[in-house]
Amino acid sequence: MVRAMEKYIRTGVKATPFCPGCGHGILMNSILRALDELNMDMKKMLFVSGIGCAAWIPSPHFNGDTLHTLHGRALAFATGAKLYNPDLCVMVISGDGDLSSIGGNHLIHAARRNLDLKVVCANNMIYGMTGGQVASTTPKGFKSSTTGEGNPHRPFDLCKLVAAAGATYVARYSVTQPLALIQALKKAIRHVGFSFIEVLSPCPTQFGRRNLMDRPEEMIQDLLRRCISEEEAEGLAEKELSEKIITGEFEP
Amino acid sequence: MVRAMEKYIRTGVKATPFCPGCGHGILMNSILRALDELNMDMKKMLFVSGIGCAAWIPSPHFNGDTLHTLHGRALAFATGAKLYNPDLCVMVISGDGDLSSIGGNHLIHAARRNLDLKVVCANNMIYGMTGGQVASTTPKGFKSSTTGEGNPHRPFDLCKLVAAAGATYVARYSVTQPLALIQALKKAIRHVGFSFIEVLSPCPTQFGRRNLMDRPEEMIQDLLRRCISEEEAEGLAEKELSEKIITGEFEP
Amino acid sequence: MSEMRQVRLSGFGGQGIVLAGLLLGQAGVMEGKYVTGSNSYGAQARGSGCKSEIVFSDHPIHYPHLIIADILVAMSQGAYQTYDEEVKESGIILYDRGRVVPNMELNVKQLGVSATEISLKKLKNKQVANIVMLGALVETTGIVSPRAIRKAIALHIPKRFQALNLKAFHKGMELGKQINA
Amino acid sequence: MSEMRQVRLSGFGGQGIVLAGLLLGQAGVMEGKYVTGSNSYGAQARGSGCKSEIVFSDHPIHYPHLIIADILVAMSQGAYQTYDEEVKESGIILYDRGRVVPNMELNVKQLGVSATEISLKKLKNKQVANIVMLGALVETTGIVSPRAIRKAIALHIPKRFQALNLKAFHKGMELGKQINA
Amino acid sequence: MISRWIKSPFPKGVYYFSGNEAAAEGAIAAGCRFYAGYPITPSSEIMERMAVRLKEVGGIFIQMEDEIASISAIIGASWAGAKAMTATSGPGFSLMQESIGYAAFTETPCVIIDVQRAGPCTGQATRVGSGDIMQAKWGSHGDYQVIALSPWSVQEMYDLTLRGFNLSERYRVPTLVMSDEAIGHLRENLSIHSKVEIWDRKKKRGRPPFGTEEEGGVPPMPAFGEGERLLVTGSTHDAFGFRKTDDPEVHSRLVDRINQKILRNRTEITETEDYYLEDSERAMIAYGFTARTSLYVVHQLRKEGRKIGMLRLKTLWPFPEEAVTTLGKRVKKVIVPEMNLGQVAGEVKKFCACEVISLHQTNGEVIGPETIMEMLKKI
Amino acid sequence: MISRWIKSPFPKGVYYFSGNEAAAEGAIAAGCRFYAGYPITPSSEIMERMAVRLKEVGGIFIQMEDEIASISAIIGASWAGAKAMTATSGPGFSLMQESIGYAAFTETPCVIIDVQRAGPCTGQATRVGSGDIMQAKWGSHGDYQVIALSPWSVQEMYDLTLRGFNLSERYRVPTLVMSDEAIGHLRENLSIHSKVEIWDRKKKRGRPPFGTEEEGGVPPMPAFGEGERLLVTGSTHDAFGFRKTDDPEVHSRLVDRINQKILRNRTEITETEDYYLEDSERAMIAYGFTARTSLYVVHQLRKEGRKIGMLRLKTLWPFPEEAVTTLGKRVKKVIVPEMNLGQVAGEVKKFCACEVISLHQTNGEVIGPETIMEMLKKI
Amino acid sequence: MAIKECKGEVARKAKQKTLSLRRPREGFSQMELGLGKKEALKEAQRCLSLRKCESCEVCGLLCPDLCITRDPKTGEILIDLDYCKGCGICASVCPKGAIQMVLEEGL
Amino acid sequence: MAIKECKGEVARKAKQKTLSLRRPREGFSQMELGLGKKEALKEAQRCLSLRKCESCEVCGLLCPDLCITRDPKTGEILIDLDYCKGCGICASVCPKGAIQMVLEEGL
Ligand SMILES: Cc1ncc(C[n+]2csc(CCOP(=O)(O)OP(=O)(O)O)c2C)c(N)n1
Ligand SMILES: Cc1ncc(C[n+]2csc(CCOP(=O)(O)OP(=O)(O)O)c2C)c(N)n1
Ligand code: SF4
Ligand code: SF4
Ligand code: SF4
Ligand code: SF4
Repeated sequence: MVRAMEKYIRTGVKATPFCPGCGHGILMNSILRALDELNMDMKKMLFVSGIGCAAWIPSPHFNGDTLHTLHGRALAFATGAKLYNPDLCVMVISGDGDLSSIGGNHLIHAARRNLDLKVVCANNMIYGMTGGQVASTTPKGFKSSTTGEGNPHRPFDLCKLVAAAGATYVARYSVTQPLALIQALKKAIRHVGFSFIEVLSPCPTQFGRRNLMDRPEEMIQDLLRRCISEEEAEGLAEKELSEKIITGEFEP
Repeated sequence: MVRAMEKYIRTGVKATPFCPGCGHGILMNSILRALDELNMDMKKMLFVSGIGCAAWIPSPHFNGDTLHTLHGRALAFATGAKLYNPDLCVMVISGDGDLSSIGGNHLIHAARRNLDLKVVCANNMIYGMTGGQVASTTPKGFKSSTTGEGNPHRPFDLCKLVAAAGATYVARYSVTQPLALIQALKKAIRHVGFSFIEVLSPCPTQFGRRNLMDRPEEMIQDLLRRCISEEEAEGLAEKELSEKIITGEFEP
Repeated sequence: MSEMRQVRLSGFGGQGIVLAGLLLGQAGVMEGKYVTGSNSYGAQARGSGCKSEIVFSDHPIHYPHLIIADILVAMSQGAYQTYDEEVKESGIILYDRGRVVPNMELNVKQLGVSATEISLKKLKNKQVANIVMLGALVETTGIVSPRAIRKAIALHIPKRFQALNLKAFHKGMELGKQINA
Repeated sequence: MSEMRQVRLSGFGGQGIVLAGLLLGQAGVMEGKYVTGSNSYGAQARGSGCKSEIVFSDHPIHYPHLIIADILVAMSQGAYQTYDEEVKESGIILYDRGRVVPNMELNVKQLGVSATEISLKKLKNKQVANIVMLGALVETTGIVSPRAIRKAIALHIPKRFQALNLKAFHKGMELGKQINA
Repeated sequence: MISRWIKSPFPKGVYYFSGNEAAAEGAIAAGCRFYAGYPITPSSEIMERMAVRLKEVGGIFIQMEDEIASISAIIGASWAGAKAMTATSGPGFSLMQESIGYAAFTETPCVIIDVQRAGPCTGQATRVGSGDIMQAKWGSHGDYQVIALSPWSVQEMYDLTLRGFNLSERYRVPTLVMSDEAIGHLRENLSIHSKVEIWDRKKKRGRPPFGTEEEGGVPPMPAFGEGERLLVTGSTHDAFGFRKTDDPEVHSRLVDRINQKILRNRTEITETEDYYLEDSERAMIAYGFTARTSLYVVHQLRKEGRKIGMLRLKTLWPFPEEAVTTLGKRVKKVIVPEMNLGQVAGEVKKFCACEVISLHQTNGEVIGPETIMEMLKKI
Repeated sequence: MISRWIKSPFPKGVYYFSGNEAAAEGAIAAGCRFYAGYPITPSSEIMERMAVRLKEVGGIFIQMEDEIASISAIIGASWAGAKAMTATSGPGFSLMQESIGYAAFTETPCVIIDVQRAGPCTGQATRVGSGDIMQAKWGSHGDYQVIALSPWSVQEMYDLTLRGFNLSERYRVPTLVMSDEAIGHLRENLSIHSKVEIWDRKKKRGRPPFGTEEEGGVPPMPAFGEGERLLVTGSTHDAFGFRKTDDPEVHSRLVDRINQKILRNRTEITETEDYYLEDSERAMIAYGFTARTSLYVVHQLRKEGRKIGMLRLKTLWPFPEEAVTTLGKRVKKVIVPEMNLGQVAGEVKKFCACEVISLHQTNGEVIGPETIMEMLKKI
Repeated sequence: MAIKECKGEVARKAKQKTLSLRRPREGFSQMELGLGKKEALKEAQRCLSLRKCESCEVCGLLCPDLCITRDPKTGEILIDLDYCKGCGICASVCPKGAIQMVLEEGL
Repeated sequence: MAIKECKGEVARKAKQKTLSLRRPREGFSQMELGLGKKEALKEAQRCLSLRKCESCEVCGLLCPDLCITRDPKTGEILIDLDYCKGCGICASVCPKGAIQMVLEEGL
């Protein structure tokens, strides 16, 4: 058995349930590496997730305590667990739909309270598990199974929102930036307070297929091209900028 | 009958149910004046509210269509009504608890969609109707019936939050600034898009009583003293600033 | 059930009716009685009708609400008019003079107590009319002992207001003595 | 009920089993038959077992699911092994050669169809193996008319893929003819 | 108030539709022009089709942030004059309960389709169950009524969704179409006729929108923007909508009326179907998908000469008490097969004097003919 | 698993407490050390007292953003090892339903107090009702069980909240205390004894937390952080918590077990009280506040020599079928007075062969003795 | 605080509207709400000292019960005591101190 | 994209792990998930051309199925085909083009 990070994976758990090339797998990879680099004690780690493909990242794969909750409610469950047992290192890993659509209220309130939770939002800009419906993170104009002619609404800037709500560590990276992402994850884990990392994670099956990126590599290449740092963004013209995604740390 | 703004008040409706000196009455006064100054047709006005003292501002008092909904859900109901009949001028008037605690998710999503709704949030920094429990707007350290030793959490900066979510007109005024408030209300009514006005509205009964401001005038005087504009704020030292409330327009 | 006594305190919100009821009930419990107490007020935050009903008994109380009053205390005209008929024939009504114009045709004992007036004039505080009334009530009916009320005040009233309330209670008892006499 | 025929298409997710079932059922309806169709796939997004079952009848169908297959199409070994026993004695199994090693002890007619191979080699597209199989199915069983399938393709397949699918269908029919012959 | 016939918005013909698609088409036919929803398996195809179809017919579609927002939005839209709908499955249905109570108490017409899956909780999201039947009646707090229909075919997903709208408009009550994964995903022949009969809510200028003197009557319902200066509230209210949160009379009258207007009209609302009941000694009472299996089995057994019949419940709420009571007097044994732990069987027990046997299965699969056969052999 | 006696955290004595205060004290006595809630009349005093008391005893109090968050937080805390509680009223209870299903399906001990008010919807927020009884059982989707208790006095607000925690821990099930405004706001003598008996959830290292071979057995429940590497999910799961969303066997076994562990232990869980039933020809079946009125009336009538008795239901769910069935065989008529449209009466009908008369009142007021008297005169 | 279009009118007497209960109030709580005619008078009565009112209408903008209006003809400030709850805000914000709250008279 | 602590190892051959189904897979969907031993081989097989791999481990960081590891002793890149789903990401991100996806062999 030469699987990477095997020692963090629950005994008896085999292949992930994700589609081939799903970004959530890459994110899982990065999270485990961050935990590994910090030498975290998995017995004191609690991973909480909601419902969705992303919510399956920790459950059942991670061999700490895992709490797979209801759609949208991960942060509320996590709040209870963390408050009662502050010794737990509580990491919430879930999808953009889960955390910011149905779960948006818990997100902003948890940020406001600045409770020591590490939130990783796997943003694939769509509802993966239920078949590709529009999300509150789907860019304007993009297609989904409920916006066949393109999403008429603007997406959230999740980092901005969560920072405005009171989060004290806020960053955004793409799974195509694994080293920076791992660094950010490590910072979030060490940060005492509410930390939020938005991770762009491609969903080739539901997002790619509808938006002319059929193959996983295409989505990866697209993210590689579009994700830039704030500094890189500075020089760019408005039009160029519009299709870019600014990554980096936004708080503190 | 020499009551002010009588013509906007529903026939048969007598005294408000508010406590003596409740800021919600002053806000009601300002809203009606704004409608009056714009000469709005009450037959095309729809006022939507949630549950709470503030939610009673339009219902039953205003003689347009009124929809008194469930706690937290005003914006979701309003979204349905406005989308189906775009000719309605839809104004949502409700409390801080209603709009930003239980209703926080609808608030950020309505802001994101930038639907043409005029939202007036009567912020009394506490739960009035249910007897003075802490709200997500109660300043840190202040007392409530559930934080007898002072609120341990930071409050939302509602304007910042709603702006980050995508609102296109955002302002904050106190009921003690009626002329500026009326101007802002008029702007919001004329603005096409999601507008949000946070109105500081004293609750002498539940907030004042617990925080050493027993009489309505004390709360009014307190707000008069604390509410300042962004420009006024500039000169101030951190310590002075900490107890001030910055009012003004934040978006656009 | 022989020893069951039902007391209704009534007035409007803000008069301290509920607090008076609490003290009365607490005093009863402290004396070893079975007591049930319930309040009702309008939905509006203030100013609407308000009542507090306390049932005392030597035995466990089945139906805990008041069925018919042995004692009615009316602190406002509205309250008086609403409840004056619902008093036992052997019962007694205490009303706040100054605030209530009693109906002299009623077939029950009625005592006027200048509770609000005393509170304002003698105690310089309109908030303790309820306690003045409580003093008169205890004195005239003996429903509970003054000692029990004093203990109840010690338990439920914030320290800084205890002296005032004890004073009000005594004023009330004095009033009661005068009336009784 | 005499004229009831039950077809099970099976394979794994991503093979277009559901689409094939849709076309088959649609064709049946277009020919005036009563048809019921149901699919099932694993909870995982891709790669797990998948089947599509279609029941044809001249009369309204009471129980709409398949009870025992008249026809089984197996596009993978797993599917074959799961369902090979659930075929009527008079029934028929079509399996994807190359992907399935048939169990020759079974007491039913079995036809190997090189659907995936043809799809890849002749049509340069592994996505239309399902349609190739459909062609073979229609040809060998006459369950619906080729014309009805063509109409169904016109209705359900996006314009730009129609030609490819029609071609695959014909390839399948040719295969079927060879086998039948 | 009478119905009217309109041209079907979808061309006449026979289609091979899934139940979910058919439900969407039934809604469009009924005049539904507003849909707000949130995705959930196995109901999402309804939403996806509504997104496309509403655009075509000039209605409004919106995907909301969650199910609470979805049902709230359709209530808002309904008061703005729309025939409005949402669809969901168990977890979403649970979230909607508070607002369903609001719709019932404010007498707001609207349709909710629950495509049931195997619960409780997230359970088995892609598999079938009918565990939400009692919840449909009792999921919100307080005493209220809804209408709940139970389609057993793709055709009925269309027909009963359409009927659901009609009933909802006639009685000003939230109407639930209690479907399930098996029917929602089943494909079958769907006949669409050239004309459809539809009902619209009654309007009467100036009349109280929340009160009527008629027994079992339904007050008229104006829309926002019509100048009626409506006063709508989910708190206790008088005939004109004024909040009366202290008045025992008003509360009791209102609660009574919103219940009685449905219960008094029970015979008009409830529909059942009899199969071979004339001479049956035993009967199945079934609904939804399971009624298909049951009927199949009954047919088989009749062929063998056994005296067995079936009563099918097309309406679940208000409960078809009369039909069930009558049946209970006529037969010796009643068997109620269902994909839950015996929810409707419990209800049947209230009205059947005879022996009631609950045949229940909660394994995420439909009840097949063998299961019923075997069971019948045992009794 | 056995109980243990601990010193009461509140000094022994007789107090004049409100029902809501007593409930909070009962929770503290039971070992509740986590409360998450959201204000709502008429339950808020519970939260307010918990805020103070938890600080004193070293527990955690948090006011959440809404009721969904509140119940979710207590479930999270329960898995972190806490005895946890929330309290609410109708509208909040409706919002909690999805998470209550989660607690039932994941076998999470927790206590929810519903201080009922006059619904449906916002109804009359400050007035009394008991319209949430059926909802308590059926409010969430799918088939699950809860335990629901019905206190009739301030003393029982204390005792049954305490018992609620004990049952919840023993059976790993969400337990509901179905109180109402009248009991919540009533003040009465409350006796607190020097010792209280409490139960704690069973722990067994390495044993599967979601399965057991024992009939009607309850698996052990470890806490997060104990090194058990727990796998908790609201989807269908096997004994170790692995998601099995495709397996009919696992689903059916799990659904069955979470239901049967309550139903099989019904006799241990349900409590009823008999009054004068030995020779009664008629009997009232009553619960909560209304049982007080009923008992009062029964006493009066007994004085007049009438053969009437009363069965009081202290437990509402699981329904005390045996007691009710026995009663139904013994008397000729059963009268069920309640502050709703006859919710428990409906249940009684399932088990009573004799005539069942529902005496219902939904006007926001308690049922007074005259009402029952008058009614009894009529029948 | 800003002052609304101060038209520079000369100080006029703020006029206290004569109390008149237009409809008989119904029910107990209704009656108590207004405290009854006599009690209302006592509770809320204030002395509108004419010396300084400049009709700036600040009081009117801040009255939570909308009981302060300006007589369109005379420009005088009128207070509708039917609705006044005696909160004291008008008195506290009047820049001229023209309104004074007085304790319940006679008691 | 940044490269993780490139220790400047000499280009080594990325090693393809021999397929071996350690446990017999159970049930239908389980079996199909991995496509069966033979199919997996065909679906996902890629040619790890040794010519350019510099053991930068980019592929390992981006593999969604955690099947790429570096042999701790030899520093070689290993791919566990038991878990590989053939998504092609490793091939597409390898800066040296050292991994190539090949179509299902034989078909
Ligand atoms: C209350 C409720 N509503 C809806 C669903 C259906 N549902 C499951 S996952 C999901 C969305 C998942 O999207 P996201 O969180 O972005 O995760 P992804 O699958 O895209 O990784 C939805 C709507 C549910 N399980 N519960
Ligand atoms: C679902 C639900 N939860 C709780 C309540 C109780 N409740 C009524 S009003 C209110 C808070 C009101 O606070 P806010 O919105 O700030 O208005 P205010 O009364 O302070 O003006 C609450 C919690 C309710 N009615 N419904
Ligand atoms: S549907 Fe999208 S998010 Fe879900 S596993 Fe597949 S690729 Fe990943
Ligand atoms: S409680 Fe507060 S917010 Fe409510 S009416 Fe009274 S003063 Fe106003
Ligand atoms: S006291 Fe208060 S209510 Fe009365 S007029 Fe002045 S501001 Fe208005
Ligand atoms: S093809 Fe995809 S799953 Fe396979 S080794 Fe490469 S990155 Fe990993």
